[in-house]
Amino acid sequence: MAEIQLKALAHSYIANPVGPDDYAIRQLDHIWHKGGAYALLGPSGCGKSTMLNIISGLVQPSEGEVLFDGKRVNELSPRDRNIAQVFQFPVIYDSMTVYENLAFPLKNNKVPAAKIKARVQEIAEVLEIEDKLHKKAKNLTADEKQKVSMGRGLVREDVSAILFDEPLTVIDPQLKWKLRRKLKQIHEQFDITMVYVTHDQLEASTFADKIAVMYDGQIVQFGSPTELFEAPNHTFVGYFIGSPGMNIVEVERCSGGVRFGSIVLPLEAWQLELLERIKSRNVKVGIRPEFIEISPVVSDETYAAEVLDIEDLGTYKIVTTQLGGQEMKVRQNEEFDATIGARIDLLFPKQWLLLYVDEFLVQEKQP
Amino acid sequence: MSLTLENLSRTVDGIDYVRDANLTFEAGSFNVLLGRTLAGKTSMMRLMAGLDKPTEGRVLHRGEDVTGQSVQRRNISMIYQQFINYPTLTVYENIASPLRLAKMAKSEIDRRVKETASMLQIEPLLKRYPLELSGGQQQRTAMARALVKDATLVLFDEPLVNLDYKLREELRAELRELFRERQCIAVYATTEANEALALGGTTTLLHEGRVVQTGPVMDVYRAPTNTLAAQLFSEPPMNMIRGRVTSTEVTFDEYSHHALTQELEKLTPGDYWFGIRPSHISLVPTNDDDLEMSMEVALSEISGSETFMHVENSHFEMVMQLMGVHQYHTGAPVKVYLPVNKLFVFDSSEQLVHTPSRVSGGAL
Amino acid sequence: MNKIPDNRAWWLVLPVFLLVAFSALIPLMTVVNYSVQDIFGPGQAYYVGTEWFKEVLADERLRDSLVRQFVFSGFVLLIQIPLGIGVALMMPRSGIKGSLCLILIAIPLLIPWNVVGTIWQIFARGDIGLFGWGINQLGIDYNYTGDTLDAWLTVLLMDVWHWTPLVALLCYSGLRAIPEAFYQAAEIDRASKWAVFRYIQLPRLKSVLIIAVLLRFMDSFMIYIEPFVLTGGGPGSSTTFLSQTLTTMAIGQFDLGRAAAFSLIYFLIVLLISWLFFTAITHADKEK
Amino acid sequence: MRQTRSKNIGITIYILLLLTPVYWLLNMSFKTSREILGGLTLWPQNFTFDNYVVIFTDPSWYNGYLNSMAYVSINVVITLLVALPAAYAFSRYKFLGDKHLFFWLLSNRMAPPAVFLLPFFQLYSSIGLFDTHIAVALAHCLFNVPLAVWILEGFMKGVPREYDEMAYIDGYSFPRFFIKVFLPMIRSGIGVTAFFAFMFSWVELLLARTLTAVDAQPIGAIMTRTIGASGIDWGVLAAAGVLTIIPGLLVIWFVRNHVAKGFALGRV
Repeated sequence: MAEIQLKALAHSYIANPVGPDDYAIRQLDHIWHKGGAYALLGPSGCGKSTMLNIISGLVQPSEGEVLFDGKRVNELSPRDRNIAQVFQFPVIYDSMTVYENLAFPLKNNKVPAAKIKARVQEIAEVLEIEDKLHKKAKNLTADEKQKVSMGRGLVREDVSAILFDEPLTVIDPQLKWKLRRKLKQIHEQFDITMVYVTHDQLEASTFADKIAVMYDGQIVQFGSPTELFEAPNHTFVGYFIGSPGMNIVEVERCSGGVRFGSIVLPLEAWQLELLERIKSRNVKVGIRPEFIEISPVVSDETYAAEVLDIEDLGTYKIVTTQLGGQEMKVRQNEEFDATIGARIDLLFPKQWLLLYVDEFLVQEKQP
Repeated sequence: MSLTLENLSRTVDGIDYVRDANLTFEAGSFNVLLGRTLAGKTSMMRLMAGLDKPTEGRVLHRGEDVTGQSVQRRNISMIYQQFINYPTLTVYENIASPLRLAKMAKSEIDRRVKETASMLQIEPLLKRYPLELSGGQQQRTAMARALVKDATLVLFDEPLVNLDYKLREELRAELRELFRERQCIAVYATTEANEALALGGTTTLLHEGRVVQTGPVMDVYRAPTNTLAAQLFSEPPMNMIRGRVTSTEVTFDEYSHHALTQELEKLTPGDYWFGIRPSHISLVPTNDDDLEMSMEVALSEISGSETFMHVENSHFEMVMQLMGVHQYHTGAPVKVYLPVNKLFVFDSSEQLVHTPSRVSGGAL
Repeated sequence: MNKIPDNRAWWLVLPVFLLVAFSALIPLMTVVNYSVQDIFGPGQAYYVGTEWFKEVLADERLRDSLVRQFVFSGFVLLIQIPLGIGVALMMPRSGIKGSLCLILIAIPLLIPWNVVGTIWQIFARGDIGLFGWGINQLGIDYNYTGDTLDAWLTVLLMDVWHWTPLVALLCYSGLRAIPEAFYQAAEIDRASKWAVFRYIQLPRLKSVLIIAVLLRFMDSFMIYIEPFVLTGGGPGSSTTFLSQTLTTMAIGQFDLGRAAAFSLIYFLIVLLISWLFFTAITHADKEK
Repeated sequence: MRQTRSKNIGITIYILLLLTPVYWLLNMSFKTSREILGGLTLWPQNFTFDNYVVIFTDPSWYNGYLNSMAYVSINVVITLLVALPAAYAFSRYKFLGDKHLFFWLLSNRMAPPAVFLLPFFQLYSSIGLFDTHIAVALAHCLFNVPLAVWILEGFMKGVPREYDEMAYIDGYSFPRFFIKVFLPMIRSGIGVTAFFAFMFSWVELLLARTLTAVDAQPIGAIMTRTIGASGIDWGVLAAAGVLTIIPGLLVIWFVRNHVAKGFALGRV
């Protein structure tokens, strides 16, 4: 198992990049600790697959270093970095049986036959494909093929990391659930560093302990699913994580807080003091639909909003309200009922009302 | 101005793609075909469009039988899964092509193309070629071409499946908006239950070419006619537990015994299937007549705002969907509570006999 | 790609059917007509049934050239298929270098067949040809117009030079269709070069190799111009192949009956072999 | 697969060996016949264009090229016009006997021309087409049309049927869709097919020679006739040979990016 470190890494597909836009991956430092289950999450084109290929050695970074357990591996090819990769479309050797597919990497490493047999049998049982070992690999279903291509990594005891490049793309929706669960069980059982690339937040958060959210070639936040949900470090993370995403409103400074339309939001002392120091005009406030409360009674902390639309999604409802010229989405449970145009009083719990300056979250010193 | 399918079937080389479908869609309605892969969604849509001929049954458009009519003469449009645009034409020409073929005046074409393009936020891309654009923009071009000609029937064949998770969310919201006032009939095929819920309108559940249930989305969701409909329309699948009702008690899987509550008394004794949605099971009793069960945690999947907890005991296993983060080690014992008022009950032939009372505000 | 059953498609296929029928069926009918008659002159011919066929099968000269033809086609396949695969494996996969390689290698295919004969006629001569002169400098007396073995080797070398590029380019297009992910997976599995060839490249070359073997066997089976220009079929009749025997019979000696019978047998052999390959190709397509 | 050094060396050697005989033809074409017979020289000592001048001035030589170009171009046009709709039918539809028809076409591609020499001669003479460009163009369809159908069908299979359906839904009629939408989408396929039709028609000699006498004699026939004549003028013959390679090189350059797929008869 290896600890994977990226030092001052950057990558551009153009010979001599000039501005930040020429970079597929902008300058960053990052560490994937040994044995962790990580996800690389972001929209298509944010550079996540490029990052994965840099770790696996299929792409040489134009700048910076890739370190495995502290050793520089830039010059090493994938075969010497001891990694395994599961691709978007199942890559299996059609002319071989499942057993031969799984034994292939071991045979190439000159592992004694007895050891190969035992190892392949063990991995096949873990992947629940032991009954298909002697079938031709090309007759398997898509999810079984992905299991085989993953098995080729697991059989090797010396594998330093397993990389997944959106492995569930071709899998039927109702099977995705089972394969995701299988990946999680395998991670707990083998304790191998795993990096999983996807654009689907549900897949990322159910698989990974820590998620790196990538946006425009940068890792804008690296945290647990809960941190990403409760304290999105960048407005993009707030928008991207959660369905629907965080309500984000542009505000102006005013005495005692911030203002949008006719609505004034009081802020904590440290937030006001901070706003004094930072001069930037790009100030935004964000709160998740899950954290806005509808209070039955009017008080000085509630804000009157008008109900625009109610989306009934079975287990919960999404209420779209109009407040100070801005749309606010509020998540309510099944029983919520209101007529369109009705007036409801919203309550913004202080700890969930987040302040963003220049798109980044401002937090108190201590935490 | 409705579309009717009259005992429509299509069998090719012995395989029944569509079996005896009877459906009617009204003008101005948004209809979702929900079913697993190979459930017959695409085959049914192709029959509606006239791309395929049915082996039996009729397709009626505004009451008129159009079964034999060729696609060219029908006023329909279709959006495919793989962003189908004419690669050799610019985005502008792509959107304009149906209007040009309808020999519309040049100025009229220009106005309508620009209007539709801005509606789908691709006006700046009108001069570009489709293959230069991102997946989302290509699909928007295809949608613009479908909407510009004001077809009476617009068919979507899982159009968002190749797009990013977040982009799918946005396009779904836009689709809802676009079709709110239109008078045409929209038919949208998908494999995802939450897409059917998000898009609203009516939902038709399909399984192996057969219509399982059809109706307004909330009626189908809240009152699935049988266990299959209940399974098809929930993600993760609804928990199903076998149970026997006697005059005094209900026993689940010959294992846990519970007194009959006011809700369940109405049931005549016998074998039943009890369905409970993962989101309705809680770790804490919510009302006094909750059914309490002691289980073990098999696996807990945290997804930021929610936790999917798989719990099991020697007899059956269940999935729970809890708000917030709940960290449990595998094998940890846990007590779960099933609110009786949230139970679905299906008889031994899997037909629905009882729906949760309080949820849908009053009796079925 | 499931196809729609629709017989109206015949309208689209009709032009091809008529055109190819005009230049294939009508001549074939005349050949069949000749093969069952003895023609003295215009208007004087009478039915002889299968007499010509019996004679032709017994004919020493024809049986020799048929054997010669099979041996030649056999050698052609043995040399050109492996060599073609080897060349394809060495070609750069893509980019400008790839296209340049492709064009240079394709040059022999662009040369009219008689010019190929002429080139080798000059190239292999001891006095004015670099190849002939070179061999003689090495002390081997080499004269393709005089010695049967030299003639055979030269004809074979010419054909290898002329047609190996076709096999190479066929394999090259087969290799180009292999997705990059397969090579990446092999790299990660630490596969040796041989393992990459055996398990990734070869299985994927199957359908293309079938086509290569089909084309090469068929084209070599009906070779005529090149050896005719190079050695005129000599020395003696050591390099006289089927097509040449047939043409001399039909046009040279105007021996219509036997030539027609022999043509039909020749064509049936071709038909049988191409049917075998056709089922192999459609089978390989279905599997893929 | 990375392009290792050993592969580069290997491919360079092969190409050098492959081009040496062509170089020798080129070398010969710039020599006077006296120098040719005088002895072996690697490089023309006294460079001369005389051979080429002979060809460009003597009508009996350059007419050969014109005739060849004429019937080859006619053949390419006929082949494409006929093969495009047929390939579309094969790629889109299942119809009665489609398998047998496809096999029959294949067998014609494999038909030994020698078998058809005499019947062709009589057929074309009987309809008064002997010694015309059309005759050779039609005769070459025997093997070019099946090949064209094969290659085009392979390219057409690459275009999903959804494009056809979408066009019909938009209101295109079949002919308009075929010309305005479908053909532009397989431009590269048409280019490659044209190249192959050109190549196989340009290199063929047997049928071309049998069906022509004077007016439509291709260059190949003229070259083989001079062999029979008294002393062979190798220089002129070499020059004529070099000039027959130029057209092929030009055409392949235009289709270089897609020609690989064509070689596999679209099967890849």
